[in-house]
Amino acid sequence: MVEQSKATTLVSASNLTCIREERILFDELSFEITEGEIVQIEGPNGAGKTSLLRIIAGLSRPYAGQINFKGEDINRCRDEYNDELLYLGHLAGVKSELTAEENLNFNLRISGYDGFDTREILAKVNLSGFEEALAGHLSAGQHRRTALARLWHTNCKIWLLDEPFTAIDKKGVEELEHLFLAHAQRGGCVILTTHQDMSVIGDDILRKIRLDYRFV
Amino acid sequence: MWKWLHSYADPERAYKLSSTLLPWFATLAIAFIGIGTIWGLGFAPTDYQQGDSYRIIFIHVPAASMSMAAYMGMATCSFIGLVWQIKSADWAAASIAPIGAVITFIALVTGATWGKPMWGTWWVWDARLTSELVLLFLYLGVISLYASFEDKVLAARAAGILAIVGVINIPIIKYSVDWWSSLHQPSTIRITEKSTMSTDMLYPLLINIFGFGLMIAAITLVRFRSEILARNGMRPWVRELAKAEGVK
Amino acid sequence: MQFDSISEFFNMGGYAFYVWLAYGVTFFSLGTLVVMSVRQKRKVLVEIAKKIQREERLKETRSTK
Amino acid sequence: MKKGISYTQAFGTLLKRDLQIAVRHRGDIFNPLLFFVLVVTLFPLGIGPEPQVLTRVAPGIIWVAALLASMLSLERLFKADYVDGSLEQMLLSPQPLPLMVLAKVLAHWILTGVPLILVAPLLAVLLHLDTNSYGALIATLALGTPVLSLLGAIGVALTVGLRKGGVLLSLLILPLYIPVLIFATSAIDAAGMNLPYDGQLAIIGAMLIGSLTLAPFAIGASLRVSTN
Repeated sequence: MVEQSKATTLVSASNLTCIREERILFDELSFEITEGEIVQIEGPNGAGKTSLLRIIAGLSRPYAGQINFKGEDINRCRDEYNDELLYLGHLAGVKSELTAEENLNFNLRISGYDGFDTREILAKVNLSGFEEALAGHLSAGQHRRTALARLWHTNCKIWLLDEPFTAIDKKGVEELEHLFLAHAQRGGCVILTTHQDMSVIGDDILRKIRLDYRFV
Repeated sequence: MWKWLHSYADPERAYKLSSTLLPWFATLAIAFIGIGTIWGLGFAPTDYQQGDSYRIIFIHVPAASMSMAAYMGMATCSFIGLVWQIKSADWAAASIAPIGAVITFIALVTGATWGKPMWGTWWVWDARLTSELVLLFLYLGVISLYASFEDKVLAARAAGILAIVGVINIPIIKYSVDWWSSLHQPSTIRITEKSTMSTDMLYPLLINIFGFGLMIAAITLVRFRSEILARNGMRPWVRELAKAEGVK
Repeated sequence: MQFDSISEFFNMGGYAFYVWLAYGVTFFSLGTLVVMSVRQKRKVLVEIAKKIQREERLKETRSTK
Repeated sequence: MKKGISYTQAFGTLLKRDLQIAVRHRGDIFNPLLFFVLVVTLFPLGIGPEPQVLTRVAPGIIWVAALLASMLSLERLFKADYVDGSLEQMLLSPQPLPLMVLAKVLAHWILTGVPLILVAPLLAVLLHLDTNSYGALIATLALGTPVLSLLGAIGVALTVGLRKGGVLLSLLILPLYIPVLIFATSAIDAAGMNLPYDGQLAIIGAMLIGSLTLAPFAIGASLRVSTN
């Protein structure tokens, strides 16, 4: 904890409370995430991991409390925050009517990037040769990779990844882990949920936020 | 870990406040509506043109005027809830909606039963009746949108947006319907627009309008209390109440 | 009193059906609304009580595990 | 890795994507159009083929059918994006949300509103619409259908997260469509009687400007609620 105060805080949560269907998922949750951190949110099904991630992203509104980006409420600086934010949810955000290339092109452009080579990026996620295949015809893993490809071309500092390893093979998971480490070293942060064990990122680097299933 | 639940006493205060206010509003509402109705039905003079059928006015006009006022109240609460994120305002809006719908329904039915002896038909596409019908649809839209969401925090926000969109549209709808009906039916009997109304008719009418307002407030308080309880089921004070009540 | 007798009052100058229909519908629907609103509170509390019981059962089964 | 996308470019990107998807899914364009034509052809069968009667009711029939067709097609405006998660990405992009919403509504109008306008004169012939009224019919549809798309999109955005949105949607948006219906049909009626109808057109134009400026914000706010 002493080390963390040296680095700049990117995202912080203060007194978050989340209530779903009159059930408290978590309350009074506060934490700070600084540059260079890789944080795993863990807990059993139904504990509110996805809810927490969506609250951090600003997609859901907490019942009480707030998320701060560099000390400012994200509802006040949404555009700046979104500029630094890369969120990949359960749903990939990949259109099955479009090709892998068109999908990536659209996703990057709508995030504000210009002048990139989609083929080069798709090659990094092993989708060479599938550039012109409709996403609907790709396998589950390839579909997921199409969404993940954005991670290879981004200068967002904050990555929020909900179960990024779903449907990805072992080798792919390792590649992703290396990518996360590199991103953290560059001064970014990664916040993710996963039920899979990670091999490259050891427990010494990984910080964990634990959510427990609550009865009330 | 229950710290915030105890320090966050707002809903409890709102609950207690509405419990103290409720008997006052209820008594006053019953008194006003009782006096106004008896006066209107039994003691107000007979209208020389419409005979005794005009006595429907004593509930039709209060219902019609309050139906619009209730919508404005609901939309104001929704607006407060959306902008300042005050949850009690959301709950109040949710409590008003069904009451407003019933009042609007009453305005429509009494309008029709008045229309039959006066115009010879139950329904006339007259501007006031038509906009009242549209208002009923707006209410029903808000109610069913609120009911459709499982998560009532979201439900309140969605219904709130709709209520506000409705408020912006009400004047436009009203204006267009007025214009449309003047286009299609140049002359009908205008019932409420009498040149002069004797004070013996006016007083019971005003009393009933006031009474209807009080009654809406009273029923809103009743529903508001239940809404507070339903939305705060996880708080200790509600649990105490539930344990006392639920075992019976 | 505007009317000479009770039967005249009920007759409403020949408009009895319409006047009493209007008043009947009004007070019937208002009454229903009030009754339903008042009952709502008890329904909510019973539901919460049931939920508390459910949660307690859940807690028991989890703790015995 | 520079970030160099202007608002116009973002708008264009989204517009192009939606049009591209629709072209690959051609049914989405033709189904509402077919519905529009079918509803209009049902009316003469229901009320009889006398030309005078049809002439009298033609503006109303065409406009009510257009209203229903617009509502029917709107239902899918945000649905696919909601289901596959692109809507979330849209909400999280650094571009202003009302702008992107506007791009989507515009794409939808190009795909469903414009074909409607093109087919309408044909249906007007079938319903023996006054020859004087054709100009008014086209003008009101051109100004009015975008209003329908914008207002309808609010209702769609509110119901996109719900499983049973269909009937609810009609309850939410049909009351809001009333003013457009009233002024559009009266403009066509006026044109049929050789009366000036620019007043009605001006009002519909005002409604278009009003909804163009306000509706995107309401749609954006509704989408944030729905994706919560």
